[in-house]
Amino acid sequence: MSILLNRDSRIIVQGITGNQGRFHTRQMLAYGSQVVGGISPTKGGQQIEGVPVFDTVHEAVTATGADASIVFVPAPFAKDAAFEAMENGIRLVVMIPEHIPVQDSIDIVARAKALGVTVIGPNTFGIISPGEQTKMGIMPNHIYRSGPVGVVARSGTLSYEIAFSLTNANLGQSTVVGMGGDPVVGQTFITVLEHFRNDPATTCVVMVGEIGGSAEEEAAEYLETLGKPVVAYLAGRAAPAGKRMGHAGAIIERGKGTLESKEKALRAHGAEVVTMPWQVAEAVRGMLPSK
Amino acid sequence: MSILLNRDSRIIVQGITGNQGRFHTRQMLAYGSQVVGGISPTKGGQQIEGVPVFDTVHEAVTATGADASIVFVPAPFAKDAAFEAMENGIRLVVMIPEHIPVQDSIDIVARAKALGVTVIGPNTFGIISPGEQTKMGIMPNHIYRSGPVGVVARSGTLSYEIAFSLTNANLGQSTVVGMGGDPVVGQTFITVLEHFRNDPATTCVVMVGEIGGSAEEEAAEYLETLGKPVVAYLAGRAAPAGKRMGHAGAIIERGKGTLESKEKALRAHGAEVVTMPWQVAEAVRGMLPSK
Amino acid sequence: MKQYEYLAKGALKAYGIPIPAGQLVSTPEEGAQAVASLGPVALKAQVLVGGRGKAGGIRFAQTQQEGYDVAKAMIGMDLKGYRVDRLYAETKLAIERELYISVTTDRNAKRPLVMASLAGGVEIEDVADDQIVKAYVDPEVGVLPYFGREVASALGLEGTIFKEFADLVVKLYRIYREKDAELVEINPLAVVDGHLVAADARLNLDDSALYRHPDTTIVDEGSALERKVHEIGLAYVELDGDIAVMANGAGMAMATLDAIQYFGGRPANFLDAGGGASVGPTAEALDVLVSMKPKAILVNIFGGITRCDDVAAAILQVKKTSGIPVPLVVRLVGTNEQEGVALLKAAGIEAYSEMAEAAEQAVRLAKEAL
Amino acid sequence: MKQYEYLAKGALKAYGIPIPAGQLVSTPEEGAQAVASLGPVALKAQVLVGGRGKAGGIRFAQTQQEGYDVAKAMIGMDLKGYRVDRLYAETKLAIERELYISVTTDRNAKRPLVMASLAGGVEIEDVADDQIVKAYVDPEVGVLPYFGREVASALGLEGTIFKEFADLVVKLYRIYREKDAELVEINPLAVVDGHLVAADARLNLDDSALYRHPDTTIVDEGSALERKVHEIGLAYVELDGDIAVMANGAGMAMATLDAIQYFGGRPANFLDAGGGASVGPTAEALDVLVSMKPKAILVNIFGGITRCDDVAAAILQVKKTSGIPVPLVVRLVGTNEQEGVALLKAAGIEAYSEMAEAAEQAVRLAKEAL
Repeated sequence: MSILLNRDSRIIVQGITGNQGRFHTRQMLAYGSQVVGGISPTKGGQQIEGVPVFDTVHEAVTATGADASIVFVPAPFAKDAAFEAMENGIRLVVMIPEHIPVQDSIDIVARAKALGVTVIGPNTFGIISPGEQTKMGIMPNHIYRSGPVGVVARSGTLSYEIAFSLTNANLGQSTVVGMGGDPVVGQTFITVLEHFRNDPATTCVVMVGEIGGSAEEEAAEYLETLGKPVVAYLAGRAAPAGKRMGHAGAIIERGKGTLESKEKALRAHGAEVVTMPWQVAEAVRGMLPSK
Repeated sequence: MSILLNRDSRIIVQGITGNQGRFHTRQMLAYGSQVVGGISPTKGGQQIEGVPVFDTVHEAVTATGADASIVFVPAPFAKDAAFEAMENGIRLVVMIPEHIPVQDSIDIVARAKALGVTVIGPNTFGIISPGEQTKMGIMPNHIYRSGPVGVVARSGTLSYEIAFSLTNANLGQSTVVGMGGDPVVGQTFITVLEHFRNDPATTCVVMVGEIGGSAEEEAAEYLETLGKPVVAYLAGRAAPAGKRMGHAGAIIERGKGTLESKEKALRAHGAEVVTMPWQVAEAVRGMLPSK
Repeated sequence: MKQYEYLAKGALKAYGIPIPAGQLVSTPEEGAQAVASLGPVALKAQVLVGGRGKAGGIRFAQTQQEGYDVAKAMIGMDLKGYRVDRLYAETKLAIERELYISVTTDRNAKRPLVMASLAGGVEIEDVADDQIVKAYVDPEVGVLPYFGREVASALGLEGTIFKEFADLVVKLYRIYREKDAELVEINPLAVVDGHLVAADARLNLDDSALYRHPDTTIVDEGSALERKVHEIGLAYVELDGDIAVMANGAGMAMATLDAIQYFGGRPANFLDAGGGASVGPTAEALDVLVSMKPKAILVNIFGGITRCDDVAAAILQVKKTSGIPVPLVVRLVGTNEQEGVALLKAAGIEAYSEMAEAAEQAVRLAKEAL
Repeated sequence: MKQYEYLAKGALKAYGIPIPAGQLVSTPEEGAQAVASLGPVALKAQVLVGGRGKAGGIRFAQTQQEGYDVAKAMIGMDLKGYRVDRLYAETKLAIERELYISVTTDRNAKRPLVMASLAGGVEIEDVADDQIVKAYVDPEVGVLPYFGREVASALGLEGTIFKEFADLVVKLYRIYREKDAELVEINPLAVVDGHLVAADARLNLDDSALYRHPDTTIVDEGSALERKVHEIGLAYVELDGDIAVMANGAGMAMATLDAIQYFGGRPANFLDAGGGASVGPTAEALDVLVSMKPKAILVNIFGGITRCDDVAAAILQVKKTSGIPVPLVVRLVGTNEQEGVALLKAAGIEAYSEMAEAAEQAVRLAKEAL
C-alpha cells in the first residue's frame, strides 16, 4: 500500500527540541506517524509531545527499535546527524534541511550507498504514505488522500499544489516522495520509480520535475521498464539560463538542464507531459481504469 | 595444493624499475611465478626482465588480466600503490615495504575489507606456494619444497630458518605466508588459518609468532575449529618490556604482548608449542602420519 | 558563487599550481606599471562572463604606454552587460599546447567528476565527447596520486607533463574539496617551456558552504535589486517582463512564471517567499515588488507551512504603509485559507482559489495597464 | 617515539583542548620565576617513565623560594634510571573529578580505538574492564561529532561536561590522525570549576611517519650506544648480558637471544642487521658490538637476501681494521654459504651451520672468559 514508509515504520526525530522539530513532531503524530523517539544531546530524559528524548541515536535505537529517522538539525550539523543515524542502523533517513554543503551531501549519499541506507533529500518536504496514515516530513496533512497515484517530486509546494489537485479530483495517492531541491540528493527519479514499480498499490505515477541537472533525462528510459503510465509536469519553462531558481539544483548551466531536453526525453519514452500544473489531474484520470 | 596464490595467479610488480623490484622480478620469474606486467609511471613501454612495463595498474590489468600485485615502492608511496591496485580490481596485494605509517596501513586494511581484497603485509617477505612453483615475495627460492605443511609467520628470516629446517627434514610446504612485522597488517593468524583449513593439501600448520600485540592469543581459540595439528614457535622470550625489537609490532606494551600469555593460550587450545626454532621440524614430524 | 579569475588563480597558487606572474589593475597608471614590472602583458577584464576573449575582454600591451592606453580603454567598458571595474595583468605566455582540466560535481553520479582533454582553450561544451577523459571520484577514497596518473595516462601524456599533470589533478581535487567548490577549472592549461601553467581559471564556490570559509571574497554580480532581496534572505532573480511575482516555494515560483507566460504575459522576476515565511519578510518582499513599478503583481500562495492569514496580513500591511499602486492579483489556498480570504475581502481584495485563473487575470490586468 | 609531557600538551593546545597554564623549567631560577608568573605550581619531571608521581617526579611549590628549592632538588635527579633535565611547571589545579580518555591503534581490530573512563588518574591497565568505554573508529568514516557524544553518553556524562567531552573526543582523534600518533592520552582529564582540563598528557608518535612531520621534536631516550646504532639505521636494543649478538631479521635476532638464554647465557643486546644489509653497515654494526667489550660475540646469519660472503667480508674487514679481541662465533648458512664459509676459514674462523650449536658455543666461550 506504499513505498519506503509504512505504518510499521518506527520513526525518530533528530533535532526534536528545536522549533521545527517540535512542530513537525506534533504534525506527524497527528497524522498517525509512529514517532517513537527524539534526539537532542544533553536533553535525554525529557518528553516532547509525549515522545521520549534521547542524547544519541544509539540510545534511541536501543530503547525503541527505531528504523527510520527524520533530520531537522541546522545544515552545518546535518552530515553529522545523517551519519549518526546511518552508523546506528537506521535504514531510512529523511533530510529536511536546506543549504547543506554539497560536499556533505556527497559524503552522506556515498555512505548511504555503502550501507544500503535510503536517504530522502536533503532539502525535501519528505515522504508521505496516505493509505498507511504515516509520514516523515513537513507537508500539510490535509491535502492528501489514499489512492493509487504515486507522486515523486523535486519541489515541495508545487507538489502540494499537484497532490491537492489530485485529492480534489478524487485521485488519491499511494506515496508521495520529495527528492529534494539540491544538486546532490539521495534519490533519483529512477530509484523512486523502481519502488513504485514493485508496489501493487500504485497504478500510475506523477513526476514533478524542474530545470537543472539531467535527472529527468536519465529516468526517461526507465519508463519503459516501469510498466505503469506516467504523467510528468516540469517547472521552469520561463527560467533564464545561468540563474539559480531558488533551489540550489534548479539552474541551466552550460546549456544543460533545459526543460525542452527533459520533456523531449520523457515524451520519447511514453510519458504524458503536461505543461501546466492544473493539467496533471485530468491527465491522470485519463490513465486510470474507469470504475 | 596451496592457499591464496597458485600457478594461475597473474602477477604484476608495482615499482618494477627500482633495484628491489627488478631483482625480485627476476627471482620470481626464476621460481616460476607468472609475472605478467610491471608498473612504473612514465616508463610504460619498456621491458624489465622480459616483462612489459605500464604507466598505471589500470593499463596493466586491461592488457594482461592481472589479479595479484606485489608492491615494492618506497614506504611514503605505498598507500597510493595499494589503493591503485585495489581500485583496479586486484584481489591479492602483497606489500613488501617496511616503515609504512600505521595510519596508511589502517586505511589500506579498511579499504581491503570493504572491497574484499586480501592484503599480505606490509613489512612482509610475501607468500610462496612451493607445490605450485609460484611466489610473490623476497624469500630465497631454494629453501622451500613442496609438501603438506602450511606455515604462517610474523617474521621473515626466522621463517626462512624454519622452512629450511623443514625442507632439510623432508617436510615440504603447501604455502608459506608472511603476515608482516608491522602493528597493523592485512592478515591475522585466524584469516590465514581459515585458508589452511580449507586447503586439502595442507595437513599440518606451523605458526611462527613473536612478542607484541595479541594476534596469537586471538588465534588460539580458532585452533579448535582448524581441525589440523599445529606447531607453534614464538620468538622474544628474552626481550625486555617496552622495547621495540626491530619489528614495529614487536613490543611488549603496558604488560600486553608477552610470550607467556601467547604460549599459554596456544597450548590451552591444543597447539604443540616448542621453545626453540630447531625443535619445529621434529614436532611436525611427530604430527604427520608416517608413510 | 563564482569567483573572479584573479581569485581563482590565487587559490591555485596557494595549492602549489603554477600560474603566470600577474597583478590587479584598476587604473590606467596601474596598467603602465604592470608592464613595467611584468614585461609584455595580457590585460584581462575581471567579469564573470564566458567567451570573454571573443567579446574583447582580453587585450595585450607591449609597452608601458600601451599598458596605460589599453587599461584606460578597458576599465569602465561594458562586456555582455557587465561593467569592467578591474583588469588582471599577466605575463604574456609563449604557449606550446593547450589542455583542459576541471573538477566538478556530477549530479547524476552524485560524486565528483574530473574532466580532462587535450583540446583545451575552447569551452568544454564545444569539445567532442571522445576527446574528453571523464573520471569519477569515489568520495570515500578521494583522489590519491594514482588517480591523477590514470587521467594523465588516459590522455596519453608522457614524461614531465605526465608527472606534472598527475600531480595537478591531486591538487585541483583538494581545492574542489577543501574550498567547497562546485567547479574548479583550468582552461587553457598551457604548456609553456615544457611545463604546465594555468593560463585561465574558474572557481565556483558552494554558497551553502560559505560559513566554513569566512575569508572568502564575496562576489555578487546580481543587480542592485537582486542584492537587496538576497539580503532579506530570499531567492530572487530579475527577469525582463512586467508582471511581478511572489510565490512560496521554488517550484511554485517557477510554475507561476510558467503560468504567466502560458497566458501570454511576461514575468518581471522570480521570487520565492519561502516555504514558511512569516508576516515580516513577506511584507518586505512585497515592498520590493511594488518598488519595481510593474504593470501588475501576482501573489500565488499554496499554504502548507505558510499560513494564508499571515500572507493576507503582510499584503494588508504593505497596502497600508507603502500603498500598492498597481493591480494586485492574489491566489490563496491552504492552511488558514478562510481567515486569509476573509481578511483580504474586508480590505476589498478578492482572492482567487485557482492558480490558472489568477495567472490569467494578472496577464489581463497587465495588458490593460499598457 | 614518545613525546615529553610538555610537547604532548603543546599539541593538545594547538587543537583547542584546554591545558593548565605552564612553562618549562631548566634551572632553579626558572623554578622561582614559574611561581612568580603562575602562582603555586606543580613541578613535573620531563622524563618518559610511567608512575612518575609515585617515584617522586612531581612536587609542588607555593612560593618562589620553594620553586627555586624544588627545582634545584629535581633537576639532575635520577628517576627510574633516567636523568631529569627539565621540569614542566604548571598552575596547581583544584581538581573536582578525574576522567580518562585516549585514542590508540587497536592491532587486532586494525583500527583506531577510543577508550574512556570515569576512573581517571590511575594507569588504564589498572582500571576494571567494566569501567572502560571502548569505541572503535571506522577509518572510512573517521570521528564525527556524534561519535564523541556516544562516548560521552556511554560514560553517563551530562550537561556542560557532556558537551566538552564529546568535543574533546573529536579533537583528540584529529591529533591522533593528523600527527600520526600511536597513542594520545589524557590522564587525568580533570574537571576544574565545572570544565574539562588536560591535567596530564601522553603522545607517542609513529616513527615511520616522521617524514610527514618535519617540525617534530625528536626525542630519543635510548642510551648513547643505542642512539649510535640507530643512526646507522639499524634496530638496536641494549640488554644487560655479556654476549653481543648480531643477526639478520628481527625475528632471527629475537630467536638468537632466546637461544643464548636457552643455553644459560645472557645476551648483551638486540641487533637486527637487516634482511639484506651489505658489507659496510654490517661491518659498522660489528664494530659497535666489539666496542661493547662483551665476553663473546655471536653472529647468526641465515642468508636469504643477505649474502653469506658479504657477511664474511664484513667480519674479516673488522678483524683487520679494528681487531676482534673477544671470542667470535659465527653461524652462516644460505645464499653464497660456501663462499662465505671458505673466506672465514681462510682467516682461521670456523663457521657453524646449526644455530643451536653456535649459540651453545657462544655461551660456553663467554663462561670461559669469566
